[in-house]
Amino acid sequence: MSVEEIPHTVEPHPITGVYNGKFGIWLFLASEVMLFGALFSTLVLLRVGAPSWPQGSELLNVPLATLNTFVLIASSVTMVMSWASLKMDNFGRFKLYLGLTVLLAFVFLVIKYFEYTHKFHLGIFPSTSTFYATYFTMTGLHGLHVVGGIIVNLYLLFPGSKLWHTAPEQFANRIECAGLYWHFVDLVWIFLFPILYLL
Amino acid sequence: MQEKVYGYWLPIDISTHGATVDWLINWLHVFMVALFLGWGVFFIYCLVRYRRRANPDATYDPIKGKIAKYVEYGVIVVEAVLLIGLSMPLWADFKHAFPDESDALVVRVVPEQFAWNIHYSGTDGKFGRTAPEFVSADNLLGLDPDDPDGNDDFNAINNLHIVKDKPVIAHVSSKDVIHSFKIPVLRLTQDAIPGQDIRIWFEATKNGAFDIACAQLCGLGHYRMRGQLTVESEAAFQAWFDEQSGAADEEDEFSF
Amino acid sequence: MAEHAHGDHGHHELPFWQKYVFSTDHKVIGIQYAVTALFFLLFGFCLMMMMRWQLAYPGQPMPWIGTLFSAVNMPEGIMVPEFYNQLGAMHGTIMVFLGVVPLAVGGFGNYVLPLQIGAPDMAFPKLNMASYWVFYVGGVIMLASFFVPEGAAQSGWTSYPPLAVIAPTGQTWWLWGMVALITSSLLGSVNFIVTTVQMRAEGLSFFRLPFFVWAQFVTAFLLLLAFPPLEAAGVMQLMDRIAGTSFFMPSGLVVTGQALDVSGGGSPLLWQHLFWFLAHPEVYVLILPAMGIVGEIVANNTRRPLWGYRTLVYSIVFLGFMSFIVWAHHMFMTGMGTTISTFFQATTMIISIPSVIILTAFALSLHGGSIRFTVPMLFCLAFIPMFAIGGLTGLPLGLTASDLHLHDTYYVIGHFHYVVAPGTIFALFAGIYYWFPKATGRMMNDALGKLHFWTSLIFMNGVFMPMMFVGMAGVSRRLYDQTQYAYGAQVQGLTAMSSWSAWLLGLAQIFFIVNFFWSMRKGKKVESDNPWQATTLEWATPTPPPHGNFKDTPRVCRGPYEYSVPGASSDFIPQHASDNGQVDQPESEPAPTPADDD
Amino acid sequence: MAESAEEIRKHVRVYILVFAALAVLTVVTVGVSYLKIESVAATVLIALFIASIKGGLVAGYFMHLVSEKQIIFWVLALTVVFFAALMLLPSVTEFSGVGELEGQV
Ligand code: HEA
Ligand code: HEA
Ligand code: CUA
Ligand SMILES: [Cu+2]
Repeated sequence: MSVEEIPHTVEPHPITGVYNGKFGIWLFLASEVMLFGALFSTLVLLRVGAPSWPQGSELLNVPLATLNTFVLIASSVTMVMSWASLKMDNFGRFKLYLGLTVLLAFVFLVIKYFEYTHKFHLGIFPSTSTFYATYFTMTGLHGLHVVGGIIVNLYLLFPGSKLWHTAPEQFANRIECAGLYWHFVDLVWIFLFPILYLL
Repeated sequence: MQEKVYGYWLPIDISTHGATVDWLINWLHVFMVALFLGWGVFFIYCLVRYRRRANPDATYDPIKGKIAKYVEYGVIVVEAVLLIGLSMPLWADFKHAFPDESDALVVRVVPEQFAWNIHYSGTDGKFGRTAPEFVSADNLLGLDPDDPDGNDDFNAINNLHIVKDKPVIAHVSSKDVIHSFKIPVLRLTQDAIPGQDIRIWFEATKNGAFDIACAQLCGLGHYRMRGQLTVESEAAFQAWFDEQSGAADEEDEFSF
Repeated sequence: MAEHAHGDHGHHELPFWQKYVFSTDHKVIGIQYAVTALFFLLFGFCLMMMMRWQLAYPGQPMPWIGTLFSAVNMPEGIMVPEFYNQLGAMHGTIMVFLGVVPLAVGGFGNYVLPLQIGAPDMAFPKLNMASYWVFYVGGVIMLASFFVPEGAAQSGWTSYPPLAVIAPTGQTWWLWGMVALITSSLLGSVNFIVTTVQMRAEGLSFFRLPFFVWAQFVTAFLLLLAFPPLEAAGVMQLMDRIAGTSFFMPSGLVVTGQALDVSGGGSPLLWQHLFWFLAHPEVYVLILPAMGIVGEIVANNTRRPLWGYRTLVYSIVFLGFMSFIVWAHHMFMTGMGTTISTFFQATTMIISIPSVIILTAFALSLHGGSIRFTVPMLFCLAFIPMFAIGGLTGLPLGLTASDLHLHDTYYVIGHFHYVVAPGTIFALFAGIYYWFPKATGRMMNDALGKLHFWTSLIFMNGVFMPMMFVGMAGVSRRLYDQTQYAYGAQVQGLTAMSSWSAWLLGLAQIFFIVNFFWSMRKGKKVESDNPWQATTLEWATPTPPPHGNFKDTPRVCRGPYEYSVPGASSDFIPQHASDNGQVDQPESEPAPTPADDD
Repeated sequence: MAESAEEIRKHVRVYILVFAALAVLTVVTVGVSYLKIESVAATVLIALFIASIKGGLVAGYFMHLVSEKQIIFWVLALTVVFFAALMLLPSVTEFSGVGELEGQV
């Protein structure tokens, strides 16, 4: 009989101290840092090179974005709480918190949707200026990440949560990884918000 | 006697800065070949000497000896010397030590798909204002008709005339996509980037007609984007210049 | 792949499609990658053989083959410039992203790395499968783009805007394809790093890893951190093309007499920065796995340890690190100032040093060996001087003063083909000849292999050596017809010579293709699981390795290249062997510190 | 990572605190932006400074970086180096070049 189980899917590696999934998700996030890094670098380069650059707060809807910041921060908290609930063996609370996270993520997208459509009604599109190009591209890409997070979380909330009953530790790990990703999405927004809307 | 302009190695060099370039290229290749042959001899020796039949039992311990290390240090030193001693000064000279505009011939090089517009200022020595909205089939440069400076400006399409032994300052830009202004005999390459105005300078030391090439893929006509460089005497140049500039002036008269 | 079926040991049967199509077994995925990539290499080469006709005989109808194409691309058998540009751009893209990277990383990395570290599989088998299929989709998109109106991408593999932004639809497909390929590489790299760090067999510390594993490990970091910026850039170029933004479009463009209707304000050079931020590390992605393969095979066939194993490891780690900060040497002619150009020239010179060290170490490894000239070894031996030529010709390009003449000439083409074709491609051939018996249980034919080697070696040089002189004469690359220029007409003979060599090189590959398929069914069966008498762990598995790889989890007791150890009973001691009663730790080795990664 | 329920409960208190801090800082960022500080550099620096604190809190507490294993730090450190190169070098190259950005054709 050959060895088939992949080691350290659940148990942390004795030397690195992390399990595969966690290491993997961090590596993935490292690549995401470079992805958004390229966009931020673009913004800096275009902005410094531009003869004039509009003040974000005069063109974009700061109150809505501030609200969205709160929404996303709150969803981060519920996300981490859902993980903590699992750790405290409270599956019901976990479901509640994760459900809230997904809900908040939806709220974020809905608000974003209003922001976008409002702009479109005014005849403002990505092609309007480089400022709007960066705005739509960066928030759009971020929005896609939110969508990705929703899909993952919905999976973990419904079909994926069966794993809790067979392999609780592994399931908690999955939630932790999903959480790391979700916090990262929040973190990107924390930088996007002032850079696009306020500066 | 007809001197050979182009061949299987570097073409003739008719520029003031080209000697350094050629020196670097040639000696670097000597260095490369020497290094390669040196290693090659060792390499072949090993293959023969240590083939299985000649040496059935390999030695476990690594060979000692410092030669390899010295060679490596040697490579480092040579590279450093070439970089600091040659490349950097040449680049600084080429990019920053510009001749005075008054002593030089100033042209604008504004390529488009697939031709070289060479903008001369005309006898008044001033370039007219240009803007995209004025571009048309007979105003390829987009000269502003209301700007008097532009009246005697002319566009020598695919024809760069310069004077022997007089520095040239070229403002390289582009109308559409990226091209690259390459004159092999002048050891010159400069990307022409839309939205940028890049100043370069050079000086030719020989009369004659030479090729200007485009060195950056710019579309289906990239291969035929050839211009001609004419290096001539001050007198010949002046005659050509006055004629062109006068013709441009007249044309403008008609259109007003 | 069909051959693989016979070797399976038949426990817990999976349905066919799960076992061979949507498999999560790293070995099946590795083979899928390798076979797909070989197909693409051949395809990319065919594109190039067509271009070489136009280069050798500009404007003349291509005999026979010319009639197979539509009148749009080849009216009366004469290739039009648009089609030439498509072939060029797609040759570059296919060779790099669909050929070499998937073969070197996806194929060899997937197949060999888990075996060499004694792991049952990759850390994330499903992700691994996803990575292959995303790659596959990317490849299909790229191929499909030939059939869209006005054909495939034609702005070079570098896709410089504004040209690429105003190019026909094919470019959009190219971008989508790239997004898929980059995503696939990212997924793969996460897997490689986690697997290497977390799943090494007991006793296999970092400094006992085979050199190949190190090479893959560093490569994975390059993929992980260098690819995302191009993904972002790709998205921005897509936005420029689809949504009409101006990330890369400056103000005031006038295209074919019409002012372009874009907002402007973008920067064409920005693309170049983001592209080369990826693409320079990318060229090391092409070479590092090749170096890894060469390291394995050289040690095995000299029957002695690699010279300076640690030095080699430090060198590739350093190489990987530096490769992130040399990218602007591709942009010297864009109007760069002295300070910055000096910085990038300096980093470029510095990065050549580890390559010198690595090559030196390979050469020194031969000294005192007992060299077996097996087919894989022949390819590796050729790799060394060929890579040296390619590397050395990088130096004049790395100094602005000489790049002033050589930039974007055939000299550049010659430079990098020497590293990727007789360099990387040879190493990959070597890897195929070397690991083929492990994957199939059969050896490849020796005589055909040697024929393949000698013909390939001669014709490779016949293709690329003339290019150095063509470039020196000043001929630009991507040139549909060099006879337009006086200096190009002068060296047209050399270009024709390149072409003839390229076609002969194509014929030489028939030896390989025949050998490959013939040996799969009819090749000599291997007598043991370790036909090359190698030390590393992949040879400790049954042949071909079953699902899960090892019969018993291996325990590693020594470094990777214990050949010809004085006093040992045979001339090699496998890493997991514990003869002489020795069980563990022959030398004092520090505990594996995964922290000293790249 | 077998933390006891008790420890987790402690964590939870920290999460709530961090949440509060983030909310406050968000208000501060927006508030500062209404002050209309003259110097552009100062505005940018302040905004980035606050954002960094917030980011640090998220990464440190929600993502548990404060108590994370070494290997994760090494990966991130490496990423930060290349991130810096990616942020700086393109702009520095572009703006120290000899070309001038021009509106003219
Ligand atoms: C695998 C791919 C690969 C590798 C390894 C390299 C390696 C190097 N490359 Fe190359 N390069 C490319 C692929 C590669 N390159 C590609 C694809 C392009 C073109 C892209 C495009 O524009 O389309 C390019 C273009 C390119 C340019 C831009 C040219 C231009 O457009 O003007 C430059 C400039 O600096 C450069 C430099 C170098 C240098 C200094 C190295 C160094 O790392 C080389 C170091 C190696 C050595 C110095 C060899 C030392 C060996 C010895 C001394 C041993 C001697 C002999 C024996 C043992 C027998 N390369
Ligand atoms: C990894 C990268 C790679 C590889 C391996 C090659 C391999 C080759 N390349 Fe290519 N090339 C590029 C990357 C590569 N190239 C790039 C990036 C460009 C620039 C494009 C641009 O300008 O945008 C370029 C451009 C380029 C040009 C310049 C075109 C121009 O500027 O107009 C030329 C000209 O001759 C050329 C020729 C060749 C030849 C003859 C080979 C030969 O060496 C090919 C040899 C191939 C093989 C030996 C494959 C063998 C495979 C098999 C036999 C498979 C067997 C199959 C099964 C068993 C199923 N290439
Ligand atoms: Cu213009 Cu190429
Ligand atoms: Cu490079």
